[in-house]
Amino acid sequence: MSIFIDKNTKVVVQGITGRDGSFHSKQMMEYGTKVVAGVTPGKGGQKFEEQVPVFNTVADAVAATGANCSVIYVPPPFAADAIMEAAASGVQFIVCITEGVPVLDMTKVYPFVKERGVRLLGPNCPGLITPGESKVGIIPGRICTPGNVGVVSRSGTLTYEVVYQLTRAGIGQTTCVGIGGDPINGTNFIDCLAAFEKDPNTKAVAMMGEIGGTDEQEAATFVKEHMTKPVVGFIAGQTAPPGRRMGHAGAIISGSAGTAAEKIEAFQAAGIGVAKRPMDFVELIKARLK
Amino acid sequence: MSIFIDKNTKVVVQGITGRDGSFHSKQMMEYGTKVVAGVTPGKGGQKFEEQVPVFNTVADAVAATGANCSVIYVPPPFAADAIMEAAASGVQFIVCITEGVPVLDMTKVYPFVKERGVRLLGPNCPGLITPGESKVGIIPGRICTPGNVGVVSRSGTLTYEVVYQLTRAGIGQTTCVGIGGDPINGTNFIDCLAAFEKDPNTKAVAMMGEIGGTDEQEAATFVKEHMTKPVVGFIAGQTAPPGRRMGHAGAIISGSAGTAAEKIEAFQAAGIGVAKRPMDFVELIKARLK
Amino acid sequence: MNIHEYQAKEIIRGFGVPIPPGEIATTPEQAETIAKKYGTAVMVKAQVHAGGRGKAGGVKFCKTATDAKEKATAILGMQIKGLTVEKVLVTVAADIGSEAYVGIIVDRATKKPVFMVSAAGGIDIEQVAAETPDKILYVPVDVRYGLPMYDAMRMGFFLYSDLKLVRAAAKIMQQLYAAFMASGCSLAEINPLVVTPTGEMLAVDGKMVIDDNELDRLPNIAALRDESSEAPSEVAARHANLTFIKLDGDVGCVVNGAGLAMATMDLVKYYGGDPANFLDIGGSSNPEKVVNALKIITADPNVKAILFNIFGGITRTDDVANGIVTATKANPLKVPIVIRLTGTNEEIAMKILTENGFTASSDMDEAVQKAVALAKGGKAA
Amino acid sequence: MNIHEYQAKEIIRGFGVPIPPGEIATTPEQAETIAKKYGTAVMVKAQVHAGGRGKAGGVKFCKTATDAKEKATAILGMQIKGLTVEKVLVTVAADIGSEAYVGIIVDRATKKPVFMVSAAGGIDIEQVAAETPDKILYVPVDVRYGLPMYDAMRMGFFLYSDLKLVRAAAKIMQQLYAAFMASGCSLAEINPLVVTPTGEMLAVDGKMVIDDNELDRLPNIAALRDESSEAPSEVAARHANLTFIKLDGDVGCVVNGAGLAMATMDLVKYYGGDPANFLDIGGSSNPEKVVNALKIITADPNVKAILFNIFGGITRTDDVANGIVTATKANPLKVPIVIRLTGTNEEIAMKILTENGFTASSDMDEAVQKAVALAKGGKAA
Repeated sequence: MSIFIDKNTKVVVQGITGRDGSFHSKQMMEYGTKVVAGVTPGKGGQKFEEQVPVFNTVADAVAATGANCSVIYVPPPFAADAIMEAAASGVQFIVCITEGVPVLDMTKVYPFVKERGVRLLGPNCPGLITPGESKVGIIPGRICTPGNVGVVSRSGTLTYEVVYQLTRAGIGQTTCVGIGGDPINGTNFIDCLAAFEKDPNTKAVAMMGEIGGTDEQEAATFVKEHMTKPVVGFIAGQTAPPGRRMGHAGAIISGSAGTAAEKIEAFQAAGIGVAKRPMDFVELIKARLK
Repeated sequence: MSIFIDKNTKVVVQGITGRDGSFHSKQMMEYGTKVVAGVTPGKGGQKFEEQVPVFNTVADAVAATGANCSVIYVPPPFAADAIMEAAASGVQFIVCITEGVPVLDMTKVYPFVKERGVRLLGPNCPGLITPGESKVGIIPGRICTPGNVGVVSRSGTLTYEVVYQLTRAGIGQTTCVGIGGDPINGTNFIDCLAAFEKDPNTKAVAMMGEIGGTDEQEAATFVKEHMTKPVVGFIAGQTAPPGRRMGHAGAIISGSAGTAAEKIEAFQAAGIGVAKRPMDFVELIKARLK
Repeated sequence: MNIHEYQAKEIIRGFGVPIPPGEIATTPEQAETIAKKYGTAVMVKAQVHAGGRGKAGGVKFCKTATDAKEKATAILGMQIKGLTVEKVLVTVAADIGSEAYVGIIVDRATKKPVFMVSAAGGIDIEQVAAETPDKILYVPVDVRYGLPMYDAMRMGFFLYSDLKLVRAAAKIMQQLYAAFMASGCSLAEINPLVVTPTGEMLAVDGKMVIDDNELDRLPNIAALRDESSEAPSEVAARHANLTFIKLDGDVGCVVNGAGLAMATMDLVKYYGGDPANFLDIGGSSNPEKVVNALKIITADPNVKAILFNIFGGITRTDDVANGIVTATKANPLKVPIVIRLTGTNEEIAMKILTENGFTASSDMDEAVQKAVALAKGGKAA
Repeated sequence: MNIHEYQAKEIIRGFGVPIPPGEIATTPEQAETIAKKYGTAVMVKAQVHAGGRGKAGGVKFCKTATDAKEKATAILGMQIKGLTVEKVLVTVAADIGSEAYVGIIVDRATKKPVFMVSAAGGIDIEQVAAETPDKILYVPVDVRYGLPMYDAMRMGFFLYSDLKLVRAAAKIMQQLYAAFMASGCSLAEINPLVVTPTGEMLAVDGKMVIDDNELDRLPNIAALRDESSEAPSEVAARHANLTFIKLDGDVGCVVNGAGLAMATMDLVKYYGGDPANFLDIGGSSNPEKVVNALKIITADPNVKAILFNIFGGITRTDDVANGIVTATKANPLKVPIVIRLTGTNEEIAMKILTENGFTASSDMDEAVQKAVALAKGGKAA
């Protein structure tokens, strides 16, 4: 078992013929993901890698292949439209990898997706992987291994780091989810925690947060009130100078809400194990799996 | 029993100090409607007729008086905003009397109201009356009398005509609803028919339609499939020349859908009694109440 | 409100839609001058608020400027569906490779503006809808989000296969949608949308119908009204805030409310009469409105009897009674009048009428029968 | 992206918000000329991307033009929070009757732009939020519907009781909202919104922060960037599509991804070191990016060791390896480098590095410890 995707998930790739889209489509296919269709306007009728049919629109792709999940690699100015197209086409799960989507676009996209009861992961996220079954996005497959730890993170490469450590220590994962660091995204920590709580295979959860916002504090409250499974957390940006932007928009310290200290305190108050270094996840998770 | 409003309905009047608003507020109060508040920006703190408190905003009015129904008499350019204000303020039922609201405004207002689960009646409608209990809008109270016939109509004065005939013949009404004739309105025939079907006091329904659109045909299908109570119907515009506008936007014949002949045929196919003249309702309803 | 082809095209051009150059002529000489200026084949197109101009001979292809003058001579002054042609559009004739139809209407069922597009352009879309419905793609637009590019592209792909044309069409869809919303339209059409043999895309004909309720807040659009192309009685009615449509019968009807007005006309017919008009004095009437209504009705020589049917709600029947008294004092009636009043302030209204020598009833059926009989030259029953 | 007060005010003026007349001066003489032209008391205001200009002495009231020249002399060239004042705004001083605060930010929790308004204007809104939260009204805006008039009026009533002022404020809310949306803002503020003793409403100070992701599609807004008011290293990084923030330590960090970059800095601190910077080379790296990153880092004389920490996903580690090779061939390094690479195309990357005489590990913890030790002058462990 897993969350959001499994070996039966049928994926349509929006932007399949672009630089990133084609590279990662191949990687997904190699990993075993069921990539059933691609979309590039004007290339309808072609085949990607002599095997995956390409369509002009997502609607055409869904109609022809029954795809139920979309992954988006289109450039930022077109990402909002691509998400809405996917949501309107009938897929139930959309993963938007694109980085640099204007936040105001997301204020419009978010209610569009919500109204249709569709789950959006991202934008500006690495996607997710259910080891051994399917990966949708760009998380390197070889760093993961099947097991019973759920991983959820606001950061891309930091997720890889932690998953890599877990795998090296022989701790496998049910699903690893990168929710992305943008101020407005489709899926938050709580959505993933709730899904992991429900997933019978997941026995513990590793959660990586960042400075900025209050998502981690709300996640901590959720863990305290609704979760029976152990959670271990980490906050990146403990040494970041206050008030400076650290890369993506997720990392603005605004007022008193959003410092690493506050978030760590919220974790501790909720009984979440706190990793001081990314590598500390290994021991903390191990102790909780016993 | 009745539909949508009864003696406990607490009404806030938007535009209570205007020409129409003040006139009809007094009429409503005389009829016994619980007019608990009025709204006119800048007149907050005053009293209407030395008795009804006036507020600057609907939110203030609802907070102070617990109004659960709003009736709107503001001029057309402000009507869309007034409806949205009411819907955002927490009232559950909005009646918009204003005529001349731009249709494109309604394409925006409609989803706004729907999203909040609020019922809108109108715009460009006479409102509704539950005889002996409450009237919200402009239907003249003295033409109605309590009883067990539900009345629903797209037209204002035609509704009065039929209700007047029924009352003179000793046939009372549970609730009389004017849904309005604009192309986009909040409540349609089916909404009212479903409510009448559920209302234990209603024993029969009188329904007045018009040429244009397909609402009557859909209502006929609903009657056939879902209603156990007898329905008598009338279509205005049987002699109207095709393709000409007859007053409000509700009366455009577009293509083959919307002629009086089609609608009457749909009524007959659904077992709806067809009144040839407004005054024929009396005998047709009488026969069905036996 | 209807506007002319040349006005609709000017609006969509303002939003970026490419149209062929053109100018308005009111005389054959002007048409010749314009055609000479373009130095190429032109179309001379009657500007009237009526469909089927082409079939009626109101649209002509002209190879030369002299030709344009001749065709303009024929078209100017021509009657199309009862309307006189006062103006022609002289516009560069486009080479036509393919013709598509693009339209937007406000749809009652979805409560949204809906695009209708078809590769079967150049002909009546209602015919396409009736005969080959598969050739039309309907795309509703949620105005909260506007027309998304993916829907615009979907329509583009429905019409064309070449990506360049698809993108050009998608852009025109968005421009037409913007024009539709900004102009308060209930309908906007490009028919045909032409692709020339060299791959250029052009809106060769355009049509817009404006929601009358938008005109107050869109003065620039309201200013496009061409009263010379409307029936004088309807112009007068609109100035008096009345909805009036002239018909062929002899019973002049003054009613409040569109539904009751239609029901009254139906009842006139039911009793063997013929309504001379549809006239709705609307809600919030004042005496002035009634005076104007009577002026318009009595101007029609066909009218043999006048029927008032007023059921007061927001309309106060005393206002109506006062209007009847004022109007008939100023211009005594030459035909009989039957008055039916009931509802708001009925007692006051009846008193006013009685004091001024009118009789009035409160029964619609009775009043209609009486008016029909009077129009036939009989006495009131 | 931050823009200056005068730029923000110019934008909102374009949407109809009334602001006092003002012009930019870069010399005291210009300031004097501008003040003379207005012939009234003026404010001379430092234009720098820093809060607390007033407290730092960067905003001065000047009764006369001579006064304006003197104050401008003092302010131009002044340092405020490490930034040099290059420009002042010389603007007519408004008579102040009352001061309010009006701001919009994009809120993560509601996922909407949210208005914050307070009658306690003229001071720091964060202070008001902390001390007297009741004095702030928060109004989220659903962008699908825009700012409805009733919400604008609600804010107006929160600030004023006179209906004329309420309506004026409501209008300004709608204008500010339009400016916010059209300019791709993540923040827009009027503070203070002044009512003069004669009842005129004026935006006396304005601020806007633009979402960097909007700049590609808003060239007019992007053109407002004032690089003279930014740190040169950050300008260079932006030109190279890198996110770079200079810090005070000695371990130069080159990382892909903001989260991993912060975690790397945290780990440097954890092992007793001090990061010299935050540098995120982002996804979709190419060798050029790495070359530029190294240029920027080696330009900092404080840097004693360079730490690469790359975990390849969308970033290909071979691109990074090629970048390191290219950059160091052109400009041999003067400080030690520790490279940690893993993920996408790791084998190719390792091969490239080994062939070019570099050693690299795949362990983050080990690499950080090594870099800290090298920065301290020690050998790699």
